[in-house]
Amino acid sequence: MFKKILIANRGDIAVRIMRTCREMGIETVAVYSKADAEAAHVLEADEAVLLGESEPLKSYLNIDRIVDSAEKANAEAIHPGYGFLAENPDFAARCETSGITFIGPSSRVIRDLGNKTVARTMMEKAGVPVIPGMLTATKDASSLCNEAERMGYPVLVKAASGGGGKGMRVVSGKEEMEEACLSAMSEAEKAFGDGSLYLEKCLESPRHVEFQILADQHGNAVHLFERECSIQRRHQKIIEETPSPAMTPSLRNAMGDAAVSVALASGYTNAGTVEFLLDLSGRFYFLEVNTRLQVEHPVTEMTTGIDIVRKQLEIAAGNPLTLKQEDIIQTGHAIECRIYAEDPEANFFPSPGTILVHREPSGPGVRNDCGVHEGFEVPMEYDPILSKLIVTAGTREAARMRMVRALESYVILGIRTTIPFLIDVIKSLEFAKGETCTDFIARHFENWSQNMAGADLARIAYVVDELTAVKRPAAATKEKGWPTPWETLGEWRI
Amino acid sequence: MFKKILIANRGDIAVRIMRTCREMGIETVAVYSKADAEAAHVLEADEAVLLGESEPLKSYLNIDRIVDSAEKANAEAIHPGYGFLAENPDFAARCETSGITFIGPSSRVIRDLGNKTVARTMMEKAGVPVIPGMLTATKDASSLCNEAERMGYPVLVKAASGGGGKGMRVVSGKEEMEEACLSAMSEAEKAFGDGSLYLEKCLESPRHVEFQILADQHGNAVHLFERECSIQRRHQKIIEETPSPAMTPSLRNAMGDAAVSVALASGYTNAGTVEFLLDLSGRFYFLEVNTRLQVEHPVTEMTTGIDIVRKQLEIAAGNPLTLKQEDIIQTGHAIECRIYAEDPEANFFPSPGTILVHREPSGPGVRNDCGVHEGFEVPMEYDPILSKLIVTAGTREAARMRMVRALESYVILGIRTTIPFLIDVIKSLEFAKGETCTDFIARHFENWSQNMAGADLARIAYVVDELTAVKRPAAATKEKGWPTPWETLGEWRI
Amino acid sequence: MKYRLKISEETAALDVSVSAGKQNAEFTIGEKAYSVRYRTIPDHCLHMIVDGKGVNAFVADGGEGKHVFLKGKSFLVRDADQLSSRRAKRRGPDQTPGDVTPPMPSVVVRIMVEEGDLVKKGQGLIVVTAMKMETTLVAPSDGRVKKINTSIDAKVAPGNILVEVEEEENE
Amino acid sequence: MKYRLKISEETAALDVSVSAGKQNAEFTIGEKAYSVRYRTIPDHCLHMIVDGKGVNAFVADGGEGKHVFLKGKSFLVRDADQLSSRRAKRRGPDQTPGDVTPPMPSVVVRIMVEEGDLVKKGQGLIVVTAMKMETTLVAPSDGRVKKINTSIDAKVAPGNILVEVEEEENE
Repeated sequence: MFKKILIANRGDIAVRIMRTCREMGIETVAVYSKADAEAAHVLEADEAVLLGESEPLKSYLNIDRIVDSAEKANAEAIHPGYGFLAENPDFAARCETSGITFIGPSSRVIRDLGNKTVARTMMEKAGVPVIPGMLTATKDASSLCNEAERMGYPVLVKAASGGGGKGMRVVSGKEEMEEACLSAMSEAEKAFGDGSLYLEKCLESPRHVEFQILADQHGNAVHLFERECSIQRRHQKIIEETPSPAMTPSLRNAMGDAAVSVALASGYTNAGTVEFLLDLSGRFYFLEVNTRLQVEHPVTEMTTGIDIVRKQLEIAAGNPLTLKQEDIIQTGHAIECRIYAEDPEANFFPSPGTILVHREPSGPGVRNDCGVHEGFEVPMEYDPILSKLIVTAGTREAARMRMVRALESYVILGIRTTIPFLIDVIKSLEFAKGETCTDFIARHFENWSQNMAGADLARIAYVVDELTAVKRPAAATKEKGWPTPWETLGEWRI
Repeated sequence: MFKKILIANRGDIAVRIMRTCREMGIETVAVYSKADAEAAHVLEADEAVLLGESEPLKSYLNIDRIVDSAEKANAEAIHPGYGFLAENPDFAARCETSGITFIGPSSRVIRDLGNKTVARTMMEKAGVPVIPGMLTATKDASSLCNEAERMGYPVLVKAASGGGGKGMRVVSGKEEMEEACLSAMSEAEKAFGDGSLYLEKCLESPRHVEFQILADQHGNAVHLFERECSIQRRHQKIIEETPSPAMTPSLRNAMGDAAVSVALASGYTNAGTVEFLLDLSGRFYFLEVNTRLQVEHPVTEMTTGIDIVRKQLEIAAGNPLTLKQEDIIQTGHAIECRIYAEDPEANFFPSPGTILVHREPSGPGVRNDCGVHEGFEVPMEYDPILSKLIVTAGTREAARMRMVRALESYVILGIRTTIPFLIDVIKSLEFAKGETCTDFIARHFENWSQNMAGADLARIAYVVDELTAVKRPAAATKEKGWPTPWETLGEWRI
Repeated sequence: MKYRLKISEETAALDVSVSAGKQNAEFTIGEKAYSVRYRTIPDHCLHMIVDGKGVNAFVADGGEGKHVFLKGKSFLVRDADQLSSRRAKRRGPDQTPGDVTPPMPSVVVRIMVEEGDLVKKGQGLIVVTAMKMETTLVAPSDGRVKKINTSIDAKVAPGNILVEVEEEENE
Repeated sequence: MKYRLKISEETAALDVSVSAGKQNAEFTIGEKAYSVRYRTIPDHCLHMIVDGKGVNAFVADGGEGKHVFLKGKSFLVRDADQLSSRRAKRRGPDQTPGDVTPPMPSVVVRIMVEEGDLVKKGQGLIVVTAMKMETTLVAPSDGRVKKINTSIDAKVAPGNILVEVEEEENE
């Protein structure tokens, strides 16, 4: 096993990876930007290296600097986390040529599966159902229009090198098609340097169901069951759970087998996720493979008892997978909510700033994978994710009620968060019924605003705080008093 | 289901029960003593009632006051937690006659099983193996001596109405026997108002293995597997785990069946624990039944996914147990450490006082059932338990390493705790091997003291704190500045 | 004591009578009366018993008021009287309702108008980005772009006036 | 700067040179040298980089020194110089090495001697209880019980002198 690894990421996921490393006796090297000198992942690591300025390109996306830091620190492997360079084939290739183990699949696999049309072709060959659509991408708007006509509207315009909803358009009729192609092409060109597009048939109210897979370097592959991630905002998942309320044992077997086929067909190694769409009739279609650890991996961990990061490290070190498919059992139900620094009352505007008070929820079945702490100034340069709150319980309903309790006791003051919005979603009758599909939020929570129940109590608390303020001068000034010294930045290692 | 219940307890267990209540939509009434006006369980409850002065007899042991409080608050049931009145048959009987549901077995069952010799007789009849020993208690020292001669030394002298090691003596030879009986009798008389004693054969290095049982009011009973609780100090468990490193599938079945037989033979309802001793040859003997929720119940919860408190409430409300034995599956391994306010370097002296800093450990597989918070003054009147730290992981070794990480990141300043001692025990080769028996601590950790590795760093931290103190006046004075107002005490309810 | 406290756009009048030294107070808000006992728990927590029910509030002082946490919700509570006097002050000669300011700390990525341009209410003027999300700031009213005080890649914060739009007479 | 810091019974001398304003310092303790960078993290946490390795310490001021938490261990670190001057002060005319004081806040449950009794070193004098555990306080030396300053059920705390034992001349 590795003695020391570098984690090329920040926040909640860097902290989470380091914790497993510590438990395995592996030393950790954090990297950080100027904005993150006091970030949680820096405090958690054994060593920390400053990458540079706060802009991602100068820090967490700076391949040269990261590989160089790993070499200097004698780290034998790099864990990319998710986001940033996690699915960048050039980064994986650079690690490979530098003799540093990249904790993930090979650069070839990342490149193949990163190209949506290459992946689609590969899966069709392997007998995995794919959404009806084009197998080659093009920049020719008129051929896209013809194809759409043939396929029948509504269609989905997607970027060949897509991600995060960029370059994606739902087109419901002929008259919108050309304009949609042109704007999607320009967006994709800007975002990925590749404006080529392809079309997929647009499913009606599909569910997003994905399977966690593990594949070693010796040809063994298993899946760890599904996660349902249908609750999304702007193509970003916000609530995930397992098991999926839509799943039956036979469907689970069929989809699980398909996921393992995907792993074997692509030559996959390490942990990955095969995403499917599931339509109302119970048919499923291959969507794409995420060639990395997934934000929602904890719901799988909490119901299977398997530490996925530990498995990633074992696989990357060349250990054979000793888990057999039949030994993997799922018990109970788990739900994850992503806690974002966004203002849900103001169209989910990002809300960076200083966290004045931070009290994490706790108790039976509650896990909070957190990347921030009290006093931390959440930077505006990065993803707004603050933490992932996960609960597990015996049944979906018990897990749902546990999530309500956990969300209601999660105190974050100073910045806006999505917590009040999530409470209303989790409490809703529709969520309780398990009627989750990818247009759930648009359908039920458009123009949400916080109801004013509790406003009187909040006003009372204001006054009580005034009444007692004299007696706690320390507490009142504390958050303003803390200094941000050490402006002289540099590497910590010698 | 109940709409409102009263929790006749304090600290970690009261908080833990309230959390499940909240998840089930049940309102909670806390009771508290003068010393506990700012205690965690008071903050967690929907309502809180002052019982009286801090002395247990005037507060948490005051049956009249507690039942009266439940009636006034319209609580339909009382959960006794563990300790205090949890195994007091008079309290259960008082609830029964007052028409309040006691969340536990009937007063008759508590009384029967509370008398060790009655329980032994009952179990012998039911075909459950008991430790060779007397079935009737006596106050006649000479007949005890004769019996010991017949049984063969070493023998265990035990009080018929015993508990917590009081009135208990290990006697290794004839010459000590009479003196041991007389002193045990006097101790038992003082502690329980009943000086009668009986003898048991003394096993060599036995393991303490117990089974969690659930039994409803409709004749259904199941077990939730075993817990190994061999790591004890002065007959007090300090580390518990499941599965037991000594268990085999066939032994587990045999002991589980015996535990369920105990439940059925005694007419048991609700959650309970059947304790056994397991000797070196793999023979097991009935020890006693704990007729309440156990401190170590979380290790069972974390490996079976079953919320035992939820089951207690469902059973008490008259719901039938829908769990079938074959549906109950255990995955992974869980370990619990009890965090006590004791000084492990000073013969485990109690260490009450104010908690200046409190940072709980977190991360995958970590649960901390805690009854204190920063700024809380741990009272000297009650049990020194501060929290129960529980971890779960795929294997015993992974759980052990996770526990080390969790203990090492649990910050409690201001009072002494058993954390450094627990770290050394968990890290020890003997614990790693699973060679746990009831004399483990006496054998391996007699006269433990904290090693001084890290002393230089602590001195450096002292100086750095001095260097930076000026810059954080607020933080430095905070713990001293907080007021303890509201000295006018009374009920909160109207 | 009397307070006028504003949450979002709703202002309510509070009448408070405190029992000296006793850590309890009677509140009247509109038609409703509340009987409140309270104690402070370190750190930032107020434990209140409101009409017999326990409530834990967390309070922190922010720039424009107090942030109050209550059961998963977070309210920004502001003193309406202070607020109006502060507003009155701020609306000095160099500040007008036509000022465009970012809602959060962010970076300017696009400027879509030039000084002197005529713009319509709601028209996009400037795009800022924070946390990987782009937000378009729009004209608060019909008018003419009087001044642009920023440039591409500039780091900006709430309160910074990025664009000044002058209302036209004939609006 | 020089410090003499005591943990348990071990005192060590520290030589510290601080780089002004730079949040780093060089330490020498005995033969060992440490290069330390540090920053304060709210609340109570010191993040130090000691010879390149990250260390999180939590520090709180206690009565007799600072409580320092490091990786699961908690040390009471005391300034040896302050300590000896404080001790010198405390050993005034009304305090002697024969004083018996409880190690923790507790309640007196039994008093086993009377004023005037002759006692042997290690003999039990008084039993106190805290957290359901009884502890016997013993005579610090051979001598005579000069004074008993407490009674059954009294709440007592460290520093309270419960029994005064006077050493006999012929000891």
